[in-house]
This record gives sequence, structure tokens and C-alpha cells, in this order.
Amino acid sequence: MARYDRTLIGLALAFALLMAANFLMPEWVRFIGLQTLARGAVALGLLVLWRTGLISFGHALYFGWGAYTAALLTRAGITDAFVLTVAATLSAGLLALLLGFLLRRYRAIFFALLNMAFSMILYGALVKTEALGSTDGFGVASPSYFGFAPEGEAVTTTLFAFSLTLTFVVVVGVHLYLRSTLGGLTLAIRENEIRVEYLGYSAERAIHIKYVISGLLAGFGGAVMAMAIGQVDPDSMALWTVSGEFVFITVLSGTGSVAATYVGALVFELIRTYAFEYAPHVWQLILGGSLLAIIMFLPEGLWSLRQRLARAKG
Amino acid sequence: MTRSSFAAQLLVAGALALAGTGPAAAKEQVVLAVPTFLTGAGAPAFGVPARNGVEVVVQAINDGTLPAPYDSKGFAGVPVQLEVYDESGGNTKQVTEFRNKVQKQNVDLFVGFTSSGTCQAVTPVAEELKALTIFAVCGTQRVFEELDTDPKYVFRTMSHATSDQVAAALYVKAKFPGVKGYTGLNQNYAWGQDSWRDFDLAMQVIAPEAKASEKLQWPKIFAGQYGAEVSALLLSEEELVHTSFWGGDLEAFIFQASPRGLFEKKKVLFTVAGTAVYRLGKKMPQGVVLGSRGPYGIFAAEKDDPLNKWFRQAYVDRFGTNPTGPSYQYAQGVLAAKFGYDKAAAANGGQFPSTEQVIAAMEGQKIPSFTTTVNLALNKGHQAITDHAYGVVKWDAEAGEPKMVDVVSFAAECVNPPDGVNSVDWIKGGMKGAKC
Amino acid sequence: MAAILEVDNLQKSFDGVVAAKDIHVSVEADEIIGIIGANGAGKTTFINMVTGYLAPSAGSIRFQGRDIRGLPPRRITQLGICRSFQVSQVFMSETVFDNLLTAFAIAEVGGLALLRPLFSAARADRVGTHLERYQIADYGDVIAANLPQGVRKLLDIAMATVRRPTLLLLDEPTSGISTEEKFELMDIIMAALKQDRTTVLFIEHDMEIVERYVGRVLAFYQGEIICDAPTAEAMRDPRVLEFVLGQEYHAGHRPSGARNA
Amino acid sequence: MQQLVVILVDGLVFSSYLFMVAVGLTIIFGVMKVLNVTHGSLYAFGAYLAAYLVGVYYEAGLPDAGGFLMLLLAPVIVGVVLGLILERGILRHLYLRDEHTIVLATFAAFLMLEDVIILIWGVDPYFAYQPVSLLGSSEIGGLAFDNYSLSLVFVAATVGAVCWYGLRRTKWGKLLMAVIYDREISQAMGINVTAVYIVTFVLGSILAALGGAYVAPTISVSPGIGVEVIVLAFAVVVTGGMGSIGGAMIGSLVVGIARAAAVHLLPEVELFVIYAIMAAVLAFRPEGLFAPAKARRI
Repeated sequence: MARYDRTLIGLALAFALLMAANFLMPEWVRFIGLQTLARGAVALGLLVLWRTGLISFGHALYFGWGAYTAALLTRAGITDAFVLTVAATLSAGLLALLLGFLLRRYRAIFFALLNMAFSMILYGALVKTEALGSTDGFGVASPSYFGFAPEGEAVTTTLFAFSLTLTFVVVVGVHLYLRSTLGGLTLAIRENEIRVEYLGYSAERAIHIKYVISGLLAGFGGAVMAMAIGQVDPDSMALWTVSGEFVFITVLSGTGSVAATYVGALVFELIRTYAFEYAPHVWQLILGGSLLAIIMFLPEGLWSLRQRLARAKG
Repeated sequence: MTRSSFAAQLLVAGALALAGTGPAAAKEQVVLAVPTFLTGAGAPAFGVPARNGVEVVVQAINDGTLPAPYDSKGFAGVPVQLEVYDESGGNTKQVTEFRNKVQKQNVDLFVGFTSSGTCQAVTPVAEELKALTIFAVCGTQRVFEELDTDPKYVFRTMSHATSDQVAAALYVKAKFPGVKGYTGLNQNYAWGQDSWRDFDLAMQVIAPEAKASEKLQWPKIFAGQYGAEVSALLLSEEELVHTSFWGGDLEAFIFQASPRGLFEKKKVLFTVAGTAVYRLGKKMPQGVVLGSRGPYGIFAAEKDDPLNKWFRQAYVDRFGTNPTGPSYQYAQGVLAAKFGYDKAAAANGGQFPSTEQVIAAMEGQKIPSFTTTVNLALNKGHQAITDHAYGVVKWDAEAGEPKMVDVVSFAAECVNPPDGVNSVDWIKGGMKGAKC
Repeated sequence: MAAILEVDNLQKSFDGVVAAKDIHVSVEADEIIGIIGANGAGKTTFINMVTGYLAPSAGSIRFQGRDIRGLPPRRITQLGICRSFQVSQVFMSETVFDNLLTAFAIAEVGGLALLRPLFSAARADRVGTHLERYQIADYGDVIAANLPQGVRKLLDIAMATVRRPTLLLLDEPTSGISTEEKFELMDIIMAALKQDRTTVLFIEHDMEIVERYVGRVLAFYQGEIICDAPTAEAMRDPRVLEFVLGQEYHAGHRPSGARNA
Repeated sequence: MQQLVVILVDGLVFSSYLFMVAVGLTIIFGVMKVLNVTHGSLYAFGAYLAAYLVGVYYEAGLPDAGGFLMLLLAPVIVGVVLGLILERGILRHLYLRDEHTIVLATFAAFLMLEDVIILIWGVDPYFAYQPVSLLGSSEIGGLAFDNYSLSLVFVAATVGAVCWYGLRRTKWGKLLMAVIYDREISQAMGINVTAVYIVTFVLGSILAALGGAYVAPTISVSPGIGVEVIVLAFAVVVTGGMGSIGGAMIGSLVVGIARAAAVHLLPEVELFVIYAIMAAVLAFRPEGLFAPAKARRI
């Protein structure tokens, strides 16, 4: 019981600190922060699935869906960040609900790859659609906040504050879900669906619920990313490699904690930024190399690192 | 890595960023960032020739060995530090990189960008961050016509893609007056879609008697296999084939179409094949029409201008191959930047100018370049119009290299809309005010 | 007294192979029924059909007067028919306590209630009493995977009964248990079930167990019920003697005897 | 009529290409239950080495026919060397981990190899057109087709036949099938699963590289050719049924002919054909056209 409370307190503290830091950090750091929040949200969704032993190699589907939903709304003249985010999140959740009826029947690698296949279909559709700028994508008007439209550096500061606040709500929500009975079912389902079924609950329904949650989170991440970048395009929103990055962040973070996901997302951003800055010709080599190193030497992800340190301290 | 060490990293990096944002006084060097494709499919066709072109020019600028009017050292006397970086990896990454370059690595200006999508993604950021950004290549006219209608920090030093297609249509009209029908083979992504749309529009105005095919080929970009497309083109009634293929797809298409006699059966019009013509050499099918997005690359081979002669020589000496379109286009962007800095410094009493002064010095100028004048005539003096040329490839046996014959050159004013007119509307409206 | 389970003319065949043929059974409340028969006689198939794991090819299954044929296992479970398994189906990597905690959680809540925390003091108490009832309280903190065979069996049955089922189907509760343990195990189970007056149907190979705990026997042979009678009577039934006990006394005793040696 | 013939020929050629590209992926998936993302890199390496060797070969002015041997030599070298490096160096350390971790590892390796290719061969494209020119062209349905592309059909058919025979009729194939059917049981039965995995991965790698090598003469071998292939191969494998060679064949034929038909009859949908077929299959038979329905625990 106490354990859970500590997580909540930790989250609240982190929230307060970051909110304060928002006004001190240089803009490029804040921008990395924004992307961390966006990708972290998707990874959090994958974490929820992973707790039942399922992983999706296609969540760029919901990420891109959310991003494009937000972008299309700004095209239609709706620029309120809150409306954009909620709409993107819900529409992605709805899509997940529909596909879930099919996907909930699959497990293990088949589940992962069927997701990937669906994300490719969205990618193909986007590239094909000239109205949506095909591979160029199109611009996203900078968001307003209940009528207030920031200028200059305030653009990112406000967006970060906004995203951070919603992220806090989302993370707490997911945390509460995970400690709930429904969330607790995850391990049971991972271990023995037959028993769960014979205790009177549908394992498939539990999985379906998780899938929808992961879809909602990915849509949320997509909206944040779209608003941060100011442009949506298939290659960086819906391509299969994007899904791969999300899985990487999830594995990098480990299933240990909801907070770890965001640390993982941040590490990912930093690796990429520095690889790109110091090795412009071989940045993929560095990126891939670090992925590989982490997979091989940190099987439990960063969280295990934290625990190891704790043990070391004694 | 642990949280604390992240914090450390962030603080350090943050400190760096803050430290950089000092006054521009006593400038020791101008940091010139050049984004272009160093990896991926864009690298051979665009990225590497472009980088090479820039390296040649920047070195000469720092040594002060360029011919007039660029014979002074550096930008406004300050040596240029070149930062070439990879343009591949998608817009999200490019926008992030752009911000990092400006805020973390204190880049003074950008010259480059090949992908239309990336240009569109970067434009608002450049304006937001007040970073001087000179687009050297990217084609789309949307940048200034839709996205950034009141540009301040963003320039483009070559005509946008519409002029490629207008010139192409004019060439068809001039050289194949009798053409009854034309079809298209274009990659199914923004560049291909826009290229066909503009060409088709221009043809409807310039050669209304010719009819566009009902069955246009839209292969996926990087598909690499075009057997079926070649068959379909061989079977089509239209005698003219328009294609905006580039890079590996272009070369693959040529390898797959040549043995099947497509280039003998049909008149094929390549709008951007200039990039491949030297590399393919003898394998380049004879008698095809091609353009290089302007009087660049092979079209500049015989252009007898001191600046151009110097560039070709320096480039060949250094890399052993001839400069292609992108080499010229990127180098041209650098020239424009030097022009702006030098002029602004002069106006500033020899003092190193602020970015805003450079912009003021560039807006609306006619900047001399290798084979054309970069006339910043459109969109409040930020969008250049440049000359254009199309011709037919012929293998010159004794010279041992390809040549352009039947070249038709087009004045910038002939293939570009007048200021204030949206290019697509301009074509639809019958290209009023074109001075040919 | 009214029958709670009525099975009429139940049929099942797996592409050609007949696993159940016109089975008629009527079970009354509070009965303790033993199902005997050689391996492959159709015993488990019968349980699987009653609990919705397999869909019958034909026939009807009525529980407390309502037709439950074709319902998914979870619905049937919710209606009050629970089962245990030949191979214990527990959450191997969790402790005995957590196994039951999860079991109670699923059994107790439906719909939005699922969003309440998994752990609650009240629920913990219920787990405690349940552990006591099956006399496995000492094992509360042991990971299921490390449990002795017999205890895991008990845990499996304990989990099957968290819903206080009206009808409980046990699939070979004593399989893999040595003879001397068997009786102890069955005593615990039966005692626990009596408290809830649960009607029990269980598959058993060991006739001593059957004779000791069961009032009525269903003997299966090649998918058919060849005998449905009070235990003593069934034990004398010629067909049972020929088709079931003939092997059963071997199947039932030799292995356990071997274990003793 | 003529059009029909041409569609069939184009379709067959493209199907063969798809099969060559997909077969390696599906074999590795079938046995190891791993989506091998490095498949694209292996394809690219095959293409590069083949193009390089062919170039060197004809530079040396050796007899024409020998150039084709290079197209077979290259994939063997790539498959054995790179395949072993990947399997021994990376994958084998991960077999005890979740399947998706292994997929992720191949994804990481793929990223690295993209740059390694550039480090080895630079960004300038390699051309190996000689084999195509040598074989000349012939006329079918009034159209010229280059014999090299036509020969692709026979190569693909041979590869398919050999794989089929190898799996159904040889001892190794039976072991493989056993492992495909149930890893644990076969281990218990004393099958050396490790050895099976090594052989499978090297085999799959050789096939991937063969795809690249055989296509090399018809394309411009340049950076990024591997990325597209992963997507294409994956689409085919999903359509046909993951892990089934028959599935890969059916998938290739369906996709290939459908695409050719689209190009000739309704070109504007070409890009979407592959995805559309995949979507349809997923909607109605998610386990693919060919693969047996996967047994589920409930």
C-alpha cells in the first residue's frame, strides 16, 4: 500500500520540479522535453500492454492518427490545445477499440506484427493522399490555450507547461489503473488465461481494455508531437521505424514503473541528439549500437539499473 | 546512465546554450550550417554533390580565391566555419536538429535543404527563431505562397519547381510541335505529384492540342522494380512520357527500360535527370530530353563565365568528376549568403552586420551566380527567379563524356510568374506577363 | 428434490471420432457424484462441455432450469458451475496468497468495480479464511511453482471455489498424489465443500476413493454412460466390472503402489 | 488479349522478385518466430557485394558468362559471414528473452548496418548492368522483355522448389519442421535446436542476400535500398501467412499479379494494391492465406 503512495508523491514532486525548470531551461532542452513527453506517452501505453506480455510493433498507427487528427483540426481553424489533444486522444482510442476486436484474439509475436501491418496501411493511405500533402505532410497552426495565443519563446514554454500538466494527469491515471484489480489482472492473464476465464472474467476483454488505453495514450503523444513540431508527415509520424523507436523506449525503460518510461524516452532523445551532433555521418550506427548495448546488457531496462544502485548502496 | 547524470548533461548543455547567446561583436567566425542528404537514397543524387559544391566554394571563400565579384575573404571578412549535417531522418528530427543548431550550436545561418517536406517543416521554425535560412534547392512553391506569405528570415535562391515544368512544356512545344498525347511516370509522393500537376497544367496552356493520358503511372517511391510500368508505357498510345524520377529510381528505371527499347519507341522527358547524366555516361539513353532544374550541371558545361569556369575546374580538380545540378544549386546559395554579408558589412561601415542587416541587404537583389542571376524578385524579395534550360543528351565519343544538344534556354521571367501571383493560378490564367 | 443439472442426449465428435454419445444425466443438489472410466472414455470431454470449454455437437445442458449450452466458460462460472483441472491451473509465479487474492478479486467484482485497488484488508481476510479452510495457510507466501503437488492441487481447488459455486466439477483431484496423501487431501476438500453444501462431480480413478466419498457413480465407456447408479450397486454392475474396473484396479493401484515401494 | 498476356508476364516477373525477397524472411520467421529486420540489410549487402564483384570481374575483362557466378558467390559470402555474425554475435544471447526483444535487436542491428554499408561502399551507387545487356531481350505478346528479368521467374521457381524439397524430404528439413512445430518438445527429443537455429539463420540470410544480388543488375545499388525491401517482404509474408514457404509463394503471386494488373488497368491505385490486399487478408484471415490458424490457449 505504502509503496503506491510513494510513487504518487514522487510523480507530484517530479511534476513540480519540471514545471519550475520549464522557465529556466534553454529552449532546445525544453523542446527535447516536449518530445520526451510525446514519445513517453506512447511508451507508457506499450508498458500497459507489455504487463500482459503483449507488445505492439505498430503503435505509430495511433501516434500518427492522433497527430493527423490534431493537425486536421488546426486546418479547420480549431487551435485550442485542449480540444486538439482531447480529440486526438479519443479518436485514436476509438480506432484502437475497433481494431481491438480483431487483435485481442492474438498473442505474442503475431499480435506485435499484426499491429505493424495495420500501421503500414495507414502509412500507405497517408502517402497516397495528396490532400494531406502526401509525404510532405502539412503544417500545424501553433495552438492557443483557452483564447490565449502565446508568442516567441512563450510558444514552447506554454506548450510544455500544458503538455506536462496533462501528462501528469495521464501518468497518475495509468498508475492508479495499474494498481487496480483490472490492472492487477495483467500478470494473471500473462500467466494463465484459462484460470482467469474459469474465475469468471474474459481475458480477451481485459486485453482489449489495455489495448484501448494504449491507443488513447499513443493518440495523446501524437497530438503533443504535432503541436511541438508544427508539422505532420507520414515518415516521422506513421512509418514502421517510428513504432520501433517506441518499442525501444519501452524496453529501455523496463516494466518497473510508469516514471521510468519517461526517463527512457529522455535517454532516447539524448542519445539521438548527441549521436547526430557528434557523428552526422554515422548517427544511425551510434543509435543502433546503443539500442543493442542496452538490450544486451540492461535486460530489465533502466529501472533495473536503479534497483542495482539501490542494492549497491545497501 | 542514471538520472543524475542526465541532469548533469542537461545543465552542461544548457550552460553552453546560454553562453552562446552573447552579442555578435568581434565575430571570429561565421557558422554556416548546410543540411543535405549524407545518408539514405538522397545522398548520391543530391547530398554528396551538394556537399562537395559547398566545400569547394567555402574553402575558396576563406582563402579569398574566388573570382570577382566574390574575391574578398570570408563573409564580411570573417572566416566561415562549415557545418554540413544529414538531412535524412524525417521532419520531426529535422525540426529538432534545426532548433539544436540554432540554440545549442549557435549556427549563424543555414544554406541548403533539398526535401520540399523538410523546407515546409523548417520554415515556421526559422521565422520563430529568427535564423537566416537560405533554401538552396527544395522545390515546392508552397513555402512562400501558402506557408510563409510574409517571409523575413527565409530565402530561396533558385526558382521553385513550377518553373521546371513550365520550361519543360515550352521545350516540348518548341521541339515536338506535333505531339498529340503525353503520359506520365512519376513517383507517388509529393514531388512526383506536384511535378505532374504543374506539367499537365502548363501543357494545357502551352500545347492545348496535346491530350494527357488517362492512365498515368504512379509507382511507389523507391519501388526499384518498373517492369510492369515499362510494359504499360510501351503499350500506351501517347508518344511523349513525362517523368520526374531522380536518383536510384531514375537509374533503375533506365536500366530496366533501355533493353526493352522504350527510349527508341517514345520521346521521354526527364525533368531532373541532370543528376544522373554524368554517372550513367554511355548508359544514359541517347536522344532523351532532360532538365537539371535550371542551367546547372551539364547545362553549364560550355557556359563561358569566369565564375563558372573556375567552379568546374576547382570541382573537377578536387573530386575528379563534373559538378552536377545540386553542386551548383548549393554553391549558389552560399554565394548569395556571401553577397548578403559583404553588402551588409559595407553598408554597416565595415562592421560585421547583424542578421537583420544581412536580410535587408539581400531582399530583392539580383545576385550574380555561376550561370544565372539569382533574382530575388518574388514574395517580398525572398524567392528567386532563375533561368532555365532543357536539351537532348548525346554521347560525345571523342570527348568521352555526354553533351547537351538542341538546348533551349529560358529567361527567368519567361518561366516564372510575376511577383504577387500564385504560380499555379498564373499557369491556369494563361501565364500572363511571361517575358519569353 | 429438484435436479440442478440436467444433461439430455449430449453428443460430441471430433472429426469423426465420437467422444460423447447420447449422454443423459440429472444431478440433484447436495449430491456427491464420482465419474469413472478408462482414459479416453469421455470423462473430461463431458466436464469440458458442461463448463463451456467445448461446444457439444448436439443435445442440451440445463443448469437450474436454464439452458447453458454454448455459453462461454466465464458465463457458466458466473452462473455457479466451477471446475478444477487435472493439471493445476494456477498463477505459477505468484504466491499462494496472491493467487487467491486475484481469484477473489475477479470473482467478487464486475464492471467498474474492477477499478478499485486489487488489495484491500477485507479481501485479505477472506483470502485468509479460505486458506484456513483448505489448510494451506502455512504456504501463503510460497510461490505456486515451488509448491508440493498436493498443496498445488488444493490451491487449484481453492481458487475454483472462491465463488462458492453451486456445482463443482473436479477433474481427477487426486491424480499424481500418493495413496496415503489421497485420503487426507480428499478429507480436506470434502470438508471444505460441505460447509457451502456444494454439489460435487469428480473424476476419479481410485475406487477406494470413490467408495469412500461418493454416493453415486457415472461410469463412462467410449463416450457413453454405461452405468448410472448408487456406488455399491455400480461396483457390482457387470459392464462396469468388465469395461471399467477391469483396468481401473490396475490403473488406480499399480502406480501408487509403485510409488510406495 | 495482348494486355492479358503482358499482365501475366509482368505479374510473374514481379511475383518472382517478391518471392526472392520474402522467402528468407519467412523461413527465419517460421523457425525462430523472429521478424528479422536485418533482412533488409542482408538484401542490401547482397546487392552491393554482387554489384561490386560483377564490376571488378568485368573490369578484369574475364569471360562474360563468369559474371553470373558472381551473382551467386556474393550472397553465399554475405549470408555466411554476416549471418553468422548476427546469429552468433547477437541473437543467440537473446533466445531466452521475449520474441519482441529479439525483433528489437535486429532493428538495432539494421540501423547500424545502414551506416556500415556507407562506410564500406560509400554513397555513390554501383551499377552491374552487364549481365542484363548480355542476355539481350525477347518478344512476348508483341512487347520486348529483357531475358534477365524473365530468368528471374526460373530462379525463383528453383529456389522455391529447393526450399520445399529441403523441408519436406530431407532429414534437416524434418528437424526444421519439428522445431517449427514445437521448440521445447524437439529440444526434449534431443534435437540440437542451437544448430538448427544457426543453419536456419544463415540459410535465410543467404536467401535474403540472393534476392539483393539477383536484382542488383537491374537497379542502381545505392543507400537505402534495404528499407523498402523489409516493408515489401513483410507485406508479402503477412499476406501469405507468416512462416510458411507456400504462403510466401501464394502471397507473392497474389500481390505480384494484382500489382501488374493495377499498373495496366488502374495505375492510380498501384501504390495501394499491396496494402489493400494485406488489409483484406488481415480483416478476414488474420493468420494469412496459407498458415494454419494458430492454436490459442482459450
